[in-house]
Amino acid sequence: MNPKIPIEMIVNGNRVQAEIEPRRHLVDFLREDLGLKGPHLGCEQGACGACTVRVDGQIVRGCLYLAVQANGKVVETVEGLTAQGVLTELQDAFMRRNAMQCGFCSSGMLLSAAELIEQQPQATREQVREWISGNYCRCTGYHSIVDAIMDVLEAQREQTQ
Amino acid sequence: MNKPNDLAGLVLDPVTADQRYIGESEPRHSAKRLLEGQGTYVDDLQFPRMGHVVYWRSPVAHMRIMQIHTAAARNMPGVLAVVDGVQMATICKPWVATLSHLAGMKSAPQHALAIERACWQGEPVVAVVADTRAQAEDALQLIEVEWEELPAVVSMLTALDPETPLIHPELGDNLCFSRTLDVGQVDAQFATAEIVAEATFGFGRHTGVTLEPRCQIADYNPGDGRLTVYHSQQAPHMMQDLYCRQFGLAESDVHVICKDVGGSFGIKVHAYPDDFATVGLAILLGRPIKFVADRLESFTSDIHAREHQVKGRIAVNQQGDILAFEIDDLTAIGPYSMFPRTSAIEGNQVVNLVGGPYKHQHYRAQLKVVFQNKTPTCQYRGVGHPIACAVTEGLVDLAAEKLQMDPLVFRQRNVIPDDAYPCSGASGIKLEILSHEQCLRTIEKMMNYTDLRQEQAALRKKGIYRGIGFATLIELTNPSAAFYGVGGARIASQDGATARLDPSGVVSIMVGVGEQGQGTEGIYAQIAADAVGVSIADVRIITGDTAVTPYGGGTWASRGAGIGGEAVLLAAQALQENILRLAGAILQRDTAELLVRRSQIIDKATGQAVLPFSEIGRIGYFRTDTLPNDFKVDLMVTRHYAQRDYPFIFTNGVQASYVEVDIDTGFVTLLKHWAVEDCGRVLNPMLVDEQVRGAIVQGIGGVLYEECLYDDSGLLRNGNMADYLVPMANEMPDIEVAHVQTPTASSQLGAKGAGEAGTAGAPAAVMNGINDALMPFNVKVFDQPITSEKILRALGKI
Amino acid sequence: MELNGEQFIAASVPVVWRGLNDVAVLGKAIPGCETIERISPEEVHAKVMFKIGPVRARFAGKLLLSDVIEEKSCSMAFEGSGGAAGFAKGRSRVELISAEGGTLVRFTTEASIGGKLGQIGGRLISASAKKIADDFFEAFAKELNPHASEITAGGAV
Amino acid sequence: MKAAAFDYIKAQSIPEVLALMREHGDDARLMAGGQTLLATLNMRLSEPQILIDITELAELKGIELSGEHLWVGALVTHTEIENAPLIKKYAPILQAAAPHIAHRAIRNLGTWGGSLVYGDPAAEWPACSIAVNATMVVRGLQGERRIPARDFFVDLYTTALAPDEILMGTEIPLANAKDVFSFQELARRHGDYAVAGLAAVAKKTSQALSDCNFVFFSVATTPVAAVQAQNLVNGQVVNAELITAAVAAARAEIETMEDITNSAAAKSHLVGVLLERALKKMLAD
Repeated sequence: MNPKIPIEMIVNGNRVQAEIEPRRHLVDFLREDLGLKGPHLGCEQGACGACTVRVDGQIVRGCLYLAVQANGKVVETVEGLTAQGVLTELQDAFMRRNAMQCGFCSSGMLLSAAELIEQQPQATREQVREWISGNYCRCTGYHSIVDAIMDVLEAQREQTQ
Repeated sequence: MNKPNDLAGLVLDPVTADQRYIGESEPRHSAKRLLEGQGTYVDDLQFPRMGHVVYWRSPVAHMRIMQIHTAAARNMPGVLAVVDGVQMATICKPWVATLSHLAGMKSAPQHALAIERACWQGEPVVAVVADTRAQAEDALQLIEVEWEELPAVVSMLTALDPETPLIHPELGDNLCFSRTLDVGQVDAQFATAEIVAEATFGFGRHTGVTLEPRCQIADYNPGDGRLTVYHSQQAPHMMQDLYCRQFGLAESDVHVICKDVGGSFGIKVHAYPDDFATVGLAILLGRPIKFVADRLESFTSDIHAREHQVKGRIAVNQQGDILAFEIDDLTAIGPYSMFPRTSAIEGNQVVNLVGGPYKHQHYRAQLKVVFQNKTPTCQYRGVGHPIACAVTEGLVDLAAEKLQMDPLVFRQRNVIPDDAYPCSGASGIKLEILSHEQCLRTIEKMMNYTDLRQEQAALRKKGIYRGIGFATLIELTNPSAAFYGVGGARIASQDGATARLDPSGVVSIMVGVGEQGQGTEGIYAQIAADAVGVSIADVRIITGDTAVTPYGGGTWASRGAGIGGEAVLLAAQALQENILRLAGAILQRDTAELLVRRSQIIDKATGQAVLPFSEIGRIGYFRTDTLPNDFKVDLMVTRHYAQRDYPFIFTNGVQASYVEVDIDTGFVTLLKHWAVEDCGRVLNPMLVDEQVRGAIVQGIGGVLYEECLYDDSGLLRNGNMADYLVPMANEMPDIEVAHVQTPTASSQLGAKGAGEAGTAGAPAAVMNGINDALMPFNVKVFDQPITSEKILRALGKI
Repeated sequence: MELNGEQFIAASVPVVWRGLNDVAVLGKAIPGCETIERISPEEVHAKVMFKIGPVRARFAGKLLLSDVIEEKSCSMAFEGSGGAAGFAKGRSRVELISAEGGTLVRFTTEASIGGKLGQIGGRLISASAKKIADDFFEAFAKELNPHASEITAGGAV
Repeated sequence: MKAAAFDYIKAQSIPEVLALMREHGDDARLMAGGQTLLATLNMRLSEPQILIDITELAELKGIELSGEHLWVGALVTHTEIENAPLIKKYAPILQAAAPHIAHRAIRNLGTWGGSLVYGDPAAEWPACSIAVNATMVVRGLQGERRIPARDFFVDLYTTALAPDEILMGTEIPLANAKDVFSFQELARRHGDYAVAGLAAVAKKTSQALSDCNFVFFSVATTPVAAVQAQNLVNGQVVNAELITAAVAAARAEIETMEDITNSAAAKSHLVGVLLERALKKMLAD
């Protein structure tokens, strides 16, 4: 049983080929095989959100997604999304608002927030709280994270007006 | 300056000349990399030949270990070693965690891997090391331990009953520590007081749930006999000392490095059995060994905290003066006192802190700390404060209700007045300077208290039940050696900082206190920039490395700003003096005629820049030949600071919570939370605000959600992140924070610390808010976490 | 966890008693039972594949009988190890009462589930235990009397 | 924790899936969204020999109008349900319920069919499927059969799906202007397992409700309809008295089950509270 399976995917814009055990989940593949340490493992049961990455443009729990499933898909992590578009604005706002402390949740939080900004540009403070409620932060009181996301939402709304 | 300072914008005297950063909301520049996914947490590190260890842990609360079968596991692919407690004990000594100043305290010897018996579900018994984590887990499944279940002590209520079995027969009973404090004439006061209120408060066991699990990599080099440990830890020097002593190594041969830490909260300030086991494996195998706790084992092996039951009562006269408090605290700590801080401190703090904000003179407390077969408990954020505060403030609200006095007015009447300091609290604690009255005035304004009460009354008529709860609190910070050192624990109360001017004119600061996310590195950069006189962009902070930083205690008891910050200030000031002396030598001027401004030496008389730091660095390091022969260049200085004026410094604050209780479902909605915090000088308001908010949310976790639930045989029923509920964004309120600044005179900086007060006060504020909402039904809930089930029961709906 | 219940089985008391003591019958009635073997009059060993929702765990366990009052009642202590998944253990008192058209089996059980299963499955442990008991009695009744009328439910407490 | 080793195959057709299921039996596990399965595997609470990834099978995808029914394929994700205009128009209770399912990243992968065949008693979709009178379309080597949702959930984590069958999707009768609904869920935190929930659907004519489905979840071992309460309300003008009677009936008829922090008594109480709220909401709509 358990021969390694060849996979090929685009990770942060680069074509990646590998042979992996089917049991390896996507975040282990990204972290251990590709050295992308941005996504973190906080629970490996899909509860904490620290492993959030993007597959084909949608956020997923990287611990509940096998690397073999990503075969042929486009995978993006915080490393690849940094310095482009909404993620940069979010990172700047997170800095300004001190919307993180230990940083372990940050990459997942940022990727979740980025999808919110794409999907619900009119989100209220309450909707922001609901959206990010799948991403656990033990350090902040969430208040500054909500502030930072609201800053970006409001700036975008002003721009589009 | 050493007086309460109003919110209305009175500015404290600056600490330094040309102060640009201290007191400002400066972002943590060095943290940008964390937002870009470029942090270096322990699990991010990979080394050649690194093995991964997983532990077979006791599946039951108490068992005798019979035969351990390891052959099948040893034969699995990739397996490097299987080690049991007997083998581990040949290189790692057992420990007993007691403090000599806690009279009569006892505990039993504990091993890195259990020998003969395992005493809680989760105690490590066998280590399996393999090339990969998955291989180690594959082999772990084939470890077969024959065990015989032993009777378990589960409930603390019966732990001391004669028929309850002894966990450690050699100790004679299941009592770890007890203490009685009796001040004034408590019985007389209760006998004559017009108002006596009493209640029993329950506190569920909880745990820290750092998002990054506990983890370390131990690397032993047999060639030079040196051990390097990369550790997600709060106290690197403490761990260095413990590794030396348990393994018989020289201090200079142990190097502990703490890079980025993914949250700690006290969970990572203890020495765990698996910490030693992992180091032992590195020594046995002569290769790097990585241990990363998985979330399930975190729940049974990370320390727990706060399992208390406190009976309390308060005596008040008809005028509304608090006369006396009395408490009886029972707490259970697991089968061993935790190494090296011990598990009796939490209960001891409760005794010290109950009634702390108030001016009564009569106080009696009894404390019993008992052993049981559950995960060991120890110091977790707030250490005893959330319990003491909930008991005190719950009783205060009960008394106010009986008096029919507004709870805020009752507090304003009874707190120790702002002009009464220095003084002692009834428990004997020494209070330097606090600002209860100022804080209460501030919160009243902040929350529009009168309007809020009117809104509450109006909504109540419509069947909407909202409540307002207050919590006045004190928090101990900046401990002296009286905390641990006098008890024989080698945990430094002092800390040191080294400041160095680098040749190009930038400044490097090495500090014993590390960064766990609070922003300590950020405030050190602010302090150093101001005190040396450079741009904050020209300061680098280096922490968390025993080979590099001055010796220090690390991060705990909210000491980062007050102790570490003061050390940085002293070192930076000394560096600036040395820079000036060198400038005088270079310029052949009297240093009294010169001053430093923004990386330049300025001629005081003309205000002209006469020499840049880059030139001072160049000459100081590369052209000493141009200096007078007798001049000694010292561009690197180290200063240490220990707070020695008081056993502890105290901070104070007040919180208020506005809640709505759905009386049909028992569900609680948190509408808003306010906190007024006096942490002395505020070094960075933005950082302190979010520290306070984060701490409040952890406190809310305790009062509403978090509890380690055990069954009758001592098995954890909800040890996973889907069932052990930590606060998430959706249910948390917006939290408004304001500051009163009453600096401590025990340091130049005057910073008191801000890390834990939020956790101390939030449970009491929310509990009181819920009980205020339930007032029309004449029911109360004092058992935390306050679940919908408990509220429905109180309301008689089920 | 306590699991108490009553189960009507359309067979006489002696038939039910024999069934409860017949490893062949038990082997077919215990949900997921893979092997079962009598070691002595008081001891039975079995391997059981525990399946509930997404969870699969193979338990190796033993059952010890005591306080046996022939055709009336007995006590059972059981313990099973599911390896890395955890373990189950407990005690049960079973009583047979003659009733119209058959036998009432009354049982009181105290059980605990440890290890990972207990740590993760706490939410549905009681319900799972009840389901296992229900499934057992349904299969047991069928074994004894393939045409038995339907059974009444027990209840987890 | 890391999953134990398994083989993996990405299935290309339904016949291939059915053949693989027959070949491997219980050693195989179908993977759709994987949001429950992979968590279970990571914790080594299940060690299948092979995972059959069905996520590429086009026949199991899509939300479509088909005659009198709305077809919701088994692989439709929670997010797709949340966003689909057809769902909003023809099965609006599903759209109301979707945001209660875990969190966005989970909803992006987790599927309608996966949730139905797991039959977790705390899950939203099983209750909703009964409330909207859905019909499960399942296929096995013997062919296709249809199972009404109300007959599908037979016990804790147990459905009427045979071990060698696969759920293709569901047919849902189209809601029209007369249909009213209320989705009520109490969870300690947003997205958590519910403490108690109710999917209520009815037809409204002036102040009378008919064709009521009051389906509770997370209160018993399966989603459970309060049949007696439904019968009381059906065809009646709903007033305070009727609400009280319906609440009492629902509390009496549903045998509730405790969970880790909520007693059976609390759940019984909440059954009544949720029904009262749902009835009032449906009348107000």
